Amino acid sequence: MAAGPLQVKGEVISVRRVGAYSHVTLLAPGIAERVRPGHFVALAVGDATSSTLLRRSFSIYRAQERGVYGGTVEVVLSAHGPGTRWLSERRERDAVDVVGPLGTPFTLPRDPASCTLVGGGYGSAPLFGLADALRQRGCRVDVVLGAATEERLFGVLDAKRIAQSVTVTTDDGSMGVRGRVTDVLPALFERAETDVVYACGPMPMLRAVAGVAAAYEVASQVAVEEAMACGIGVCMTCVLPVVGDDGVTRMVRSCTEGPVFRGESVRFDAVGTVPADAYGAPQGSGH
Amino acid sequence: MAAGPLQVKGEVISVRRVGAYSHVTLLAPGIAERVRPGHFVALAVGDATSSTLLRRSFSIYRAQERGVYGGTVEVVLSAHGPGTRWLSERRERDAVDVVGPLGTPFTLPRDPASCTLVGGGYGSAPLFGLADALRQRGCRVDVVLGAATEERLFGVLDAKRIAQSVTVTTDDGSMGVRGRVTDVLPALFERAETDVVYACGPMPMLRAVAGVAAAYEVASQVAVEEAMACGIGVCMTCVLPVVGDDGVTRMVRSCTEGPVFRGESVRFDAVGTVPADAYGAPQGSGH
Amino acid sequence: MADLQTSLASAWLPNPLATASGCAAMGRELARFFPLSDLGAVVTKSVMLAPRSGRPTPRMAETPSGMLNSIGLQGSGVDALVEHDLPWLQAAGARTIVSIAGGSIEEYALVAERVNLAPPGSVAAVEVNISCPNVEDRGLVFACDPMAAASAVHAARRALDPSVPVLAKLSPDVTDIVAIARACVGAGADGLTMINTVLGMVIDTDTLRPALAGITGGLSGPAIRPVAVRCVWQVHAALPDVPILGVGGVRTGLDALQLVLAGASAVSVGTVVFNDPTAPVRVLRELDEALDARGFDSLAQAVGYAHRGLEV
Amino acid sequence: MADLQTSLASAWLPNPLATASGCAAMGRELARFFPLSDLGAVVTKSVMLAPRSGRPTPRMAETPSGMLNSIGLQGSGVDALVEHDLPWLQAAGARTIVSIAGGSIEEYALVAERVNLAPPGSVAAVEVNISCPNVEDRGLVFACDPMAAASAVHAARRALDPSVPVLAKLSPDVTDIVAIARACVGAGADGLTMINTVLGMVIDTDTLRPALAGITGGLSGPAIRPVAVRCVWQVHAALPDVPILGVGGVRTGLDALQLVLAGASAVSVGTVVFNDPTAPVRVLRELDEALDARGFDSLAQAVGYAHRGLEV
Ligand SMILES: Cc1cc2nc3c(=O)[nH]c(=O)nc-3n(C[C@H](O)[C@H](O)[C@H](O)COP(=O)(O)OP(=O)(O)OC[C@H]3O[C@@H](n4cnc5c(N)ncnc54)[C@H](O)[C@@H]3O)c2cc1C
Ligand SMILES: Cc1cc2nc3c(=O)[nH]c(=O)nc-3n(C[C@H](O)[C@H](O)[C@H](O)COP(=O)(O)OP(=O)(O)OC[C@H]3O[C@@H](n4cnc5c(N)ncnc54)[C@H](O)[C@@H]3O)c2cc1C
Ligand SMILES: Cc1cc2nc3c(=O)[nH]c(=O)nc-3n(C[C@H](O)[C@H](O)[C@H](O)COP(=O)(O)O)c2cc1C
Ligand SMILES: Cc1cc2nc3c(=O)[nH]c(=O)nc-3n(C[C@H](O)[C@H](O)[C@H](O)COP(=O)(O)O)c2cc1C
Ligand code: FES
Ligand code: FES
Repeated sequence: MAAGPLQVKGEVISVRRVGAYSHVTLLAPGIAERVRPGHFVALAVGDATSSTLLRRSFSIYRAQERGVYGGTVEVVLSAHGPGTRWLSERRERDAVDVVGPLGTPFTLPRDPASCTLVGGGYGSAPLFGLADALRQRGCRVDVVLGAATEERLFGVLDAKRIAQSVTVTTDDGSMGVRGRVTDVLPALFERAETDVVYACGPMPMLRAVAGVAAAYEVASQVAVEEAMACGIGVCMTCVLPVVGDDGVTRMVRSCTEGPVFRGESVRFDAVGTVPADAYGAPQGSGH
Repeated sequence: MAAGPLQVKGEVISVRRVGAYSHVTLLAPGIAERVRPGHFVALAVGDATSSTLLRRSFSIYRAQERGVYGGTVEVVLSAHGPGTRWLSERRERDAVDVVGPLGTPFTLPRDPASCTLVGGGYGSAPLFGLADALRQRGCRVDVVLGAATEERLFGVLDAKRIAQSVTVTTDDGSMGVRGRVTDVLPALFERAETDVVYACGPMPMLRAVAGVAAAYEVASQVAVEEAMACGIGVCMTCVLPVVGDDGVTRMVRSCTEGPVFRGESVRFDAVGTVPADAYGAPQGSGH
Repeated sequence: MADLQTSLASAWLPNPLATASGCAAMGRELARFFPLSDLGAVVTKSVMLAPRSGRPTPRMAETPSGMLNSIGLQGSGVDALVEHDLPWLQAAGARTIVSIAGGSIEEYALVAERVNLAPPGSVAAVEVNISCPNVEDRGLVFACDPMAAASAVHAARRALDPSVPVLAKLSPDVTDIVAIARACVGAGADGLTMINTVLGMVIDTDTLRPALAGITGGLSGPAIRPVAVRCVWQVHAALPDVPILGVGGVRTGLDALQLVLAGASAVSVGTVVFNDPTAPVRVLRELDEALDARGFDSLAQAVGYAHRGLEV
Repeated sequence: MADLQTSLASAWLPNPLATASGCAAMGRELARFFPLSDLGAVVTKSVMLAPRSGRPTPRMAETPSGMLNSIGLQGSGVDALVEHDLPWLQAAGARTIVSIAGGSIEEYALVAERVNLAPPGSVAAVEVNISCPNVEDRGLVFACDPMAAASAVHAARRALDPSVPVLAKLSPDVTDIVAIARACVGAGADGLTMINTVLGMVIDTDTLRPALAGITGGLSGPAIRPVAVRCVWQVHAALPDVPILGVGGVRTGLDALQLVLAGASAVSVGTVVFNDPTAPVRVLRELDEALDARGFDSLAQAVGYAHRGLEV
């Protein structure tokens, strides 16, 4: 069983460009052993005098309990802000403080099932570990990868190695089908007789996938990405409205209760708001 | 004639340990050409997101207009706080923003004279360029280097190459004479028939040197080290009480009017205070 | 090893390191990184009477050496705290400082009353978070007015078991923090916690809108440490006998030492926990070493030490 | 290229970038790094009536993403400014905002009167620094009380040539900055500068004493940027027609844009000059690019833009 998260002084093994992304491999002893598909790590930016206090969260692409170096964790990141830029500029042997594994991982089907994995952009990163775990349980795995352009796809070759079928979509048609992942899902659901769809990617994509899944009565699990200050459940910045088994909507933390949720439980339409019927929502006009 | 200071994106050529110090060589095109003995540089710490905003000032040990690399500037630093530590940990090709040359350099005697140069710890750094300039003018140069311990001496070999005589003192006797630089100055003043003494080092040493110089009617120039926020004359943090030619004490900026002052002009006893007779000092009880 | 024992009024603590309200939830999550019993105290997220959903997202923005937050006191309410969290914390060996909040004087009293129902010995002290808008007075923040601050503190003090010390948590966003401190002590506060966040704002330069759904938010982290040190200094100078829990921007043991030298008997680590989940125990170790290196035999000797010789 | 022209009341500026008082001395030193005429304005170090030695050292301490200073308004006095500095600045092609300070209402008036003696056209505006202790009122800072603030501004306004606009420079260390802003505008301020430094303190953990000889000092730099944005936002919301010179923690063009979107018509770069002497011209270039990238045709369009749709 996976134990709780650790904080370890990690070390950069390598940083490689992959299309629009940086693939970062970190030596992070103790963490790899605990990783399950869907977990993420929170990386500190800079050293103890850094002005950038908040950790950055990244899905775990791969975790190896011991390679040549000891336990490693790999992430795939898109460099845009100060934190991701700093990480993408690391050199071999630089220090990076790692906290992980964090979050609630994907739930695996008890019995062999037909699983469709949908990744948007770098959102595909956590799906390959998931695919491995599903295959080990005898599941059928089909993969759909979508992105704006070819260089923003990640893991097409990985997917081909592991999946029954791989479908690629790009907004500009630079690779695969021109369009969105949801354009190809209905056909795939029928062809693969999909029981459960797993999705990770931008919020609008997750919403669309959950919608298609519901329409086709396919179970769905989505890994969301909300802005996080702590990643470990103590700050309450990363909440979104989620309906519980009791039918009550609560503002739940995506870093601990998530990032993986059942697709139908997330109130996508209300993300960024507190629905009036949410538990503890302000009553009347006062706030 | 030396023109004003420049701000350039410098690059680390090398960082070498020398005793207790780090000897840092920076590629800083345009600056070397303008350096005169006693000038200093102000180095930024970290990049544009650094939490350490204030530049750190360092005497220029050597400036080469063009070597293999183009113009370089060398400094010798003692790593203790965050800024000096960061600088000492730089690797080849790292970027360091440099502003310089700054400050008022040493005044050289018009005619050949007998000059005694006194350096305390890394305070010897600016003296070697000075010695070169003095020798070129036909001056006699004697050097006294003092420090707490042998490893805190800097430039003994440099001094031997350049000076008529080199005297070393250490507090613990680990090299040279056990004691203070001022213990050996009177004898040297007599032997060398010193006309002017140049000193750079900790404030108590400068005070003592200026005192001995005054007693022996030797002219003195001291390079002081006050905490500086800007290094370029705009912030007014680096002031100390200095008597002007008109006999009036003013709180003057050590970064622009200094760091080099005539020894007898600095009111060492009042450093860290505003003497009641200073220009603009608070009158009466109000403040 | 310096003697690290300290106390906040009648609350004895084995050491001065605490978490900060809202930066450690109810303790469970941090307990995965270190035993809560290693700390002097755990300060809970502020609880109100009823469950609260908090504000919409975005609730945070990063700023230089700090962050802005606008959580809106999301939580399950005081009853859940008393029933679930306090027994758990007690079992974990933690000393718990319960932070309470209210939107009216009455709510402070009601929340405090419910805290009395906690298991015996499970509440080391109560911190009264008065940085809340008073719904009955045009949303004016209690902490910004001496009278309102005093009323909130008084309501909580009266309702609470007299054996439980009350700390009033002050906001730095006032012209005269000493006046507010005096008012709170006059109203029965046994000690003071300083400081809450500084009101700030970030505008998102992509959306061209306020970055937080709540528009303004509370600035915290090392950026505000000099403000915290100043507030502790001013209040300790004016009220040297009132114990202070110092909070604001503590990242290292030397930061904690600054607050102690300024007059704090204990120190909370807040935002820096987000950077370093084990920061509270690290800071404790560093503070211990710093005291030793400076020849202090005990923490108590260092409390307010920077004032000596400067008293007027 | 967006149209960068702006104005602070009747003072027209070719672009919105200025230095900040006390962070550029009288301009001469920065002129060695870039032509002062490239800036919208140079704001001088605050001058008082007589020459002042300022406070003893240490006068500064570094803090996370900021610094603390306590200079004590060292300077040669208003006469030297009028005789030497203003003519020099005028010759250099700079538009100069003269910052004046006083220890009494009378001093504000006297200093302002002397500014009238400056060469014609050499003073674009006068900034009244009211973050000074009032020697006649127990050293209470003018900026902390609406009445005192108004009196100082009024004294300066009355004494000055009516054609020269007056900006009142506000302190963030108050419970209600809008109240102070209103008082200053009521007293004749044509515009407002926000913010002065935040009162802070550092204790030197080696000497175990306050790091500054002045004990407390002013916190500045990126650390306080969220406070500056908040103050500009609040005051612009309350007084949308009053022009604001925004200052506090600006390091990049996007920082400047935040202040503009919050309501500032011009922006000063202060502490960051110590980090990067050419920052004012760099920030101007970056702001220009940022406006272009966001499709603004002019700076004027962006002023206060983040408020749209949020007005109550
Ligand atoms: C569970 C999870 C998994 C993620 N996996 C990946 C991944 O595999 N690859 C990848 O490139 N990115 C991933 N992200 C997004 C990544 O965390 C953000 O892109 C990153 O934090 C932005 O940092 P920055 O300094 O570049 O940008 P900035 O915008 O400067 O960040 C400012 C602050 O906002 C927070 N923030 C901003 N955007 C996000 C966001 N989308 N999610 C969380 N915090 C945010 C940052 O933590 C930081 O505190 C993931 C996010 C989450 C929550
Ligand atoms: C003209 C001049 C020449 C100098 N030459 C040398 C040299 O050749 N080699 C060397 O090792 N050091 C030299 N110094 C001292 C050096 O600048 C400081 O040791 C350094 O700034 C300390 O930075 P820090 O981050 O390590 O320490 P911190 O104590 O963290 O510095 C904090 C702040 O205080 C300022 N500060 C602290 N001490 C000093 C100081 N003594 N002088 C100026 N600013 C200070 C720093 O600039 C910074 O803003 C010189 C200083 C001056 C003014
Ligand atoms: C995300 C977050 C939530 C907070 N919630 C509360 C709270 O519920 N009650 C309270 O009194 N203070 C709250 N605070 C303020 C902190 O307890 C603390 O006073 C402040 O952040 C300054 O300390 P720091 O700089 O160490 O974070 C919160 C701070 C943050 C960052
Ligand atoms: C060293 C220093 C000296 C200052 N002197 C003055 C002054 O004389 N008059 C004044 O109104 N503000 C003065 N200030 C405040 C600045 O003008 C500015 O309001 C404040 O520093 C915030 O801006 P910043 O964060 O960009 O520095 C000074 C600030 C610093 C750092
Ligand atoms: S990120 Fe802090 S609670 Fe989720
Ligand atoms: S260091 Fe700023 S004036 Fe000298």
